Amino acid sequence: MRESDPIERARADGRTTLTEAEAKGLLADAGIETPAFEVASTPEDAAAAAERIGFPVVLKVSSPAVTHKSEWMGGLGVTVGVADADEAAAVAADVFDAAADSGIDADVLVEAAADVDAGTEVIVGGLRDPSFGPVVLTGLGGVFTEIFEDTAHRLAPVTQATARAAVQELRSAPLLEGYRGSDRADIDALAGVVKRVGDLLVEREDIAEIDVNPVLVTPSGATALDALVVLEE
Amino acid sequence: MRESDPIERARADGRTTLTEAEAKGLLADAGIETPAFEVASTPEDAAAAAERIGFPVVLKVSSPAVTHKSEWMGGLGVTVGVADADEAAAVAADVFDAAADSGIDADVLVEAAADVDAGTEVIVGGLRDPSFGPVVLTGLGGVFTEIFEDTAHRLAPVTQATARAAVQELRSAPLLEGYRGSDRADIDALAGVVKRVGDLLVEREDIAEIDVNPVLVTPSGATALDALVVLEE
Amino acid sequence: MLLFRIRADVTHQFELDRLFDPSSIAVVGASTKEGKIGYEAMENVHDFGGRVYPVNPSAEGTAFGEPFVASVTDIDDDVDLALLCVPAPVVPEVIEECGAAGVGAAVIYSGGFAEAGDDGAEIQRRLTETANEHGIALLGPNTSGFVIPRTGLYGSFATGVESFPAGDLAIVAQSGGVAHSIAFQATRERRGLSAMVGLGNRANVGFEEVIEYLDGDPDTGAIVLHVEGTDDARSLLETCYDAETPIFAYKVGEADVGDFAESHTGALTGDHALYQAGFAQYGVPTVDSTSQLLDAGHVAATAPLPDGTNVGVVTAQAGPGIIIADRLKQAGVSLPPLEDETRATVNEILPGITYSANPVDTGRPMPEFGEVVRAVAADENVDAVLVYELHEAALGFPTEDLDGLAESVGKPVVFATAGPESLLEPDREELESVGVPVFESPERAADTIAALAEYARVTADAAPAEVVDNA
Amino acid sequence: MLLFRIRADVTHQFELDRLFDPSSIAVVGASTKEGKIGYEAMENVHDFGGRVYPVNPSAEGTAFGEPFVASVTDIDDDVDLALLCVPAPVVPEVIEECGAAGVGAAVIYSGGFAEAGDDGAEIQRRLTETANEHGIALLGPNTSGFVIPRTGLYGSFATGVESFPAGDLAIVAQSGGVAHSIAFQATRERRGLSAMVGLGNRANVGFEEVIEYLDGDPDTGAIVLHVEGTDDARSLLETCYDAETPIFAYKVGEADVGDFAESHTGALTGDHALYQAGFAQYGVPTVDSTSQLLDAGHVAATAPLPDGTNVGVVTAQAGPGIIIADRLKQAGVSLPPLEDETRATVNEILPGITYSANPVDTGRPMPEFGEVVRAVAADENVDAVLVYELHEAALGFPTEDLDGLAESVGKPVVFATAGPESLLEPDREELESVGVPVFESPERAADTIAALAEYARVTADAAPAEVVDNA
Repeated sequence: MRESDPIERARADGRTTLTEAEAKGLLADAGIETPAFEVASTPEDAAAAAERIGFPVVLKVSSPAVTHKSEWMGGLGVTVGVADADEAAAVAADVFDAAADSGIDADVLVEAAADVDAGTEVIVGGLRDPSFGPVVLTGLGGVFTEIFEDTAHRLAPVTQATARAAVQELRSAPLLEGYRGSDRADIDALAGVVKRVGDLLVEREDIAEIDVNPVLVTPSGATALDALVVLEE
Repeated sequence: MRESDPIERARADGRTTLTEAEAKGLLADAGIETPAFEVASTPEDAAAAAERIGFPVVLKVSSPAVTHKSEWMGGLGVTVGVADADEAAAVAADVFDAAADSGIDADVLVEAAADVDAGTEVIVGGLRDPSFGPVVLTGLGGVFTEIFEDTAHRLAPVTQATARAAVQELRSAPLLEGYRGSDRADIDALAGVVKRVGDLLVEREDIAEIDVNPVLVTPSGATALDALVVLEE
Repeated sequence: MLLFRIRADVTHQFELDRLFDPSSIAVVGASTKEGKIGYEAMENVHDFGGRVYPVNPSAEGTAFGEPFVASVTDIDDDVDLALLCVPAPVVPEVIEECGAAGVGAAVIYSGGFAEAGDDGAEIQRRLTETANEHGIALLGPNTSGFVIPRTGLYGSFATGVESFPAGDLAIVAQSGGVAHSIAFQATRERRGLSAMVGLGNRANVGFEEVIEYLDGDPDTGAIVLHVEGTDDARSLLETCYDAETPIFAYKVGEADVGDFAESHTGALTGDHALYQAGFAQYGVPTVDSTSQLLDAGHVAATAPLPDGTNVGVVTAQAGPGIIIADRLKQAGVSLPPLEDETRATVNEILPGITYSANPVDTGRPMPEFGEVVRAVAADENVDAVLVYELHEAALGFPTEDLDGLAESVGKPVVFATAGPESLLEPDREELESVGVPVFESPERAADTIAALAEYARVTADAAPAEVVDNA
Repeated sequence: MLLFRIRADVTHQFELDRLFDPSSIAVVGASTKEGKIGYEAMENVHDFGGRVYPVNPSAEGTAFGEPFVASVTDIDDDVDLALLCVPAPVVPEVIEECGAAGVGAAVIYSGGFAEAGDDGAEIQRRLTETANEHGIALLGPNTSGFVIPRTGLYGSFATGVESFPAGDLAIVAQSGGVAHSIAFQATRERRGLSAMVGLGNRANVGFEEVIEYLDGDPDTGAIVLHVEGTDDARSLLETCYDAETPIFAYKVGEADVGDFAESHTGALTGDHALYQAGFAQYGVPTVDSTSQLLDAGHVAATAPLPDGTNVGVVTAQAGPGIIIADRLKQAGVSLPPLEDETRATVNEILPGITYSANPVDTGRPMPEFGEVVRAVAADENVDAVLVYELHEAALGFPTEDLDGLAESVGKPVVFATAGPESLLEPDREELESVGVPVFESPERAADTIAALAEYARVTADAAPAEVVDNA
């Protein structure tokens, strides 16, 4: 296990939840595409990181103490469309101030902005079920999973073919297959995310749950825009 | 029957399909809200109408010969976001030229622009079934009706309460009821559209089918953004 | 659209009692040759209790003791009902003769009419016109007929129909084959029938006429419908709404079987979603199979109907109880918490009971089981009661405790069980005789209670298109 | 999570033939008092064909002619199986004695173990530990037992189990009550059973052990599972995948019945979606009711299984044929067009046939009906054949034409019918005896064919989690 392994680090901190940056690092190491990102500890670092990543960027609070980033501090937890280095530094400074005010340790996650209109938001999840062991699930985001309960499950590990079959058994799969003349999404890339989430659960036995929501699936790939990893108690 | 009755007019022309303007006129007379609109026969009329309606406006080709407006002449059939009188006149001139080139009679429908992001797009339909007589149906637009077949039907005429029950039996009804913290849509207004479409079918026996798609349902009302009326053969 | 049932614009007031309660019957095409429809029909009606006239111009002597006549016009008597065992091309002429002879009703068994293409449709149109002129009610064509078990009237050419037990449920099926299939199942499962009617092509007697007749029949407690599709579904729905007798419907054709169905009954299979929505709107619960029709109809015909959709479940074995609870909840039926009083009573009867919420699980059959059922039936929170208990020879069923219970609480009490037939059967009969319908499958009992709950729901919410307010 | 089945980490190689095929049985808690479990169990096994020892320290004399002994340790014989008819608190001690006496297996009927709370779970933990030490296979606790009809071994305390007919289908139910409910239905419907096993709390014999045993049983042609929930679903799925015998599963608990279910078997009702997906992934088709389990299992045990999901339907009556076609299509089963050759053959057999696409509708029963079925069964486009024909006494069934047909074409040929029981029954038995399963409901036949098609689909697509490629 590497020195910088995020699970080891969380365990050392006595945490059972990885930060988004840690989770994305884990996913990226497993071969899942994520937006380019860096973690910054000062406004200057944030500005420099944003320069390296290229504008626009998204800035997010990064702290084990913050679980619902978008609701944190009246919206300060997530700032999209940050256009230049000055704005990045200013937003980061606000985040650090607010964190200090509420007495928590926080970094800032600086991340390349994704064009969510260019693709479809999909959920990929995995968990270690007490009876079934590692399982993966996938489904289109929002109303499709929440109201229509349109999800597909498989016991992990799965092959790429099985992951693909899981995606294609969704009732909402036509939305990925060129619905109403839109471009066909890269279903193989999405299946790859499903497969890799399953493999991660199989390989890292201290992971209880992985929630990659959303995965942005475009005609040319599948990118994990947000991720949550929970460890076994 | 009034002189200007659009059904009489279509019959007189030997048509079984009303133009969008005629259909909307019929719906408006029946108490269904539509965006403000006028029909113009010259670029100057179009510009003047647009001034009266207020910018931005939408310009659409209006002709019995054009059934798929948005696909007509490489997109010239529907122009959204027309910002001033000059632009209105120019777009209208292009439409008239294209119509003349292809040898069809056409007017231009000038219509107040609606903010579709401010509400939910719903389908309300009605038809005269050979076995059931006048029936109405409703369902959320796009994938919800097309893939999930999430529609509700009633024999017409219906009361407001029955129309409302039809809307509320949709699996996707939570999207109208303040899903994920969004504002609650005006379900009573939508139910009113369903009721009135049914009443129209009952009152006007020469209507075979009414397709109001979409109805934009916002927290403060329900507006018919497009409408198709087909007459009995 | 050519193949629709051909209805007259004018409403004819047919005298359906001449069809379903005749004093005299002519069997046209009667035969002495076993296996022929004219023989089977003759065999089935020859001792129905009234006069029977075999009609066949090319036959001599007698059939089942009755002398042949050449034509219905030769019968020196008022003939109420003619059973037509002749091929399609001959039928219009026979109907003409029936008109001349003052016959009130006819059953046309043969096929080759509207279901068979344009030529057949033309024959059907002609004979319907003739029948309408003369006020003759036509069952069929293309039907295997009808049976009234109570009066021993077997207007069907099928074998074995005399085994149908008399009872309270009327089966009305668009297909004669389906009518017989359900009736034979009823017979096997000892469910009594007031009538079995196969409509076939519905020349001038359709769902509406038969439902109206049965609604006025004091022997019919519930009506079940098998529907493939009709050309005036609104009229069917209105008739159902107007009937006071509980009605359950099974609409076939959710998947696209249009091509095949059209070749059958001469009606386009209508739009399934409209039927489902329409039945609900007009207060008619729908089910998904012939068995469910039979089960729901039997209980509706013989037990009180529930006022709401809350069900109390009592089980002596947890496993089947879980199946029942699961199935009810999937069907949208609620299992409400019982009143404190009920729980107290149950715990008093059975201290340390396995599970005293809803379902109540007594853990095993026991002498106190019937008392527990009584306590749950009395609970104000429940509108219907479903009981499961494997049959134990040493205990039998709690028949005394359940005697008259359903009537006294005004709720259906349905029992499900399993056991060896020889030991179970007498106890089952006894339990049925005190007003408790018995099922031998947990799922069928649960589906039945779910259909009754759906009855409560759709009748409460019914909003037929006629009722318009101006709100 | 305290209430899970308590499995040892080490796999014990229990000798399940000492449970299901014993030479000697001890009935612990045997009684001479009718109605007590110790009496019923004794009555059920006393003439099973091997030696039986009634055990009861406080009884004297004999039970069913066998002298009482005070303890299993007093029996001067190798006892394979002990049936424990004693209350929960006594069981650990009896198991200890069984261990000392070299007993190979025990059935524990009583409740009051893991399903009843922490104290019961502790008792279960203790007795399981003891049993594992001594290599005793435990069926139960909290089960009504098992039955092997072929050998007349009635390891159940229920009455009437001796009526179960011997045959090819093994029922394995998590609930003893459900096992008996299905077996009694099988008996009523004359479906033969190779085994009926109610698992109960599964102390150390669970689904896996019983499936493995039955998979090696030459008398078992198919296994059906009733599943409420298990603490090692992956192991269950792997066992099913490894078995060569066809398996069908019914997972209860789609709705949330967790609370009630937990009070029952001491297992949390698992997540329904995972069970459905898992069974499909491991090649096990699932059904929705106990009847469907029985129906699909019976056909799978006695007829060839289909290689694909294309079905040919032949009907003598259109109405039931429409029901069948509709139901198959709703279930995702395809009714492909028949080969030109088949259509030519059918049209040659029956010129002017009503509908010669798929379904083939002959319009009525007729002597040539069997030939039509043979033609459709031979069609390369169909993987299974479903036939509907109302029973006509004069014609009977086309038994000669169908004799051996299923085996020769390597496809299941399933028959559905209705008719008067007395006339139909002998013909039905004959048809079953030539390899054609018969149903008396169009929907049950259609659901069965749909389950067989699902079997073809999930076995072809099975992709258990163990198989990993690196594509």
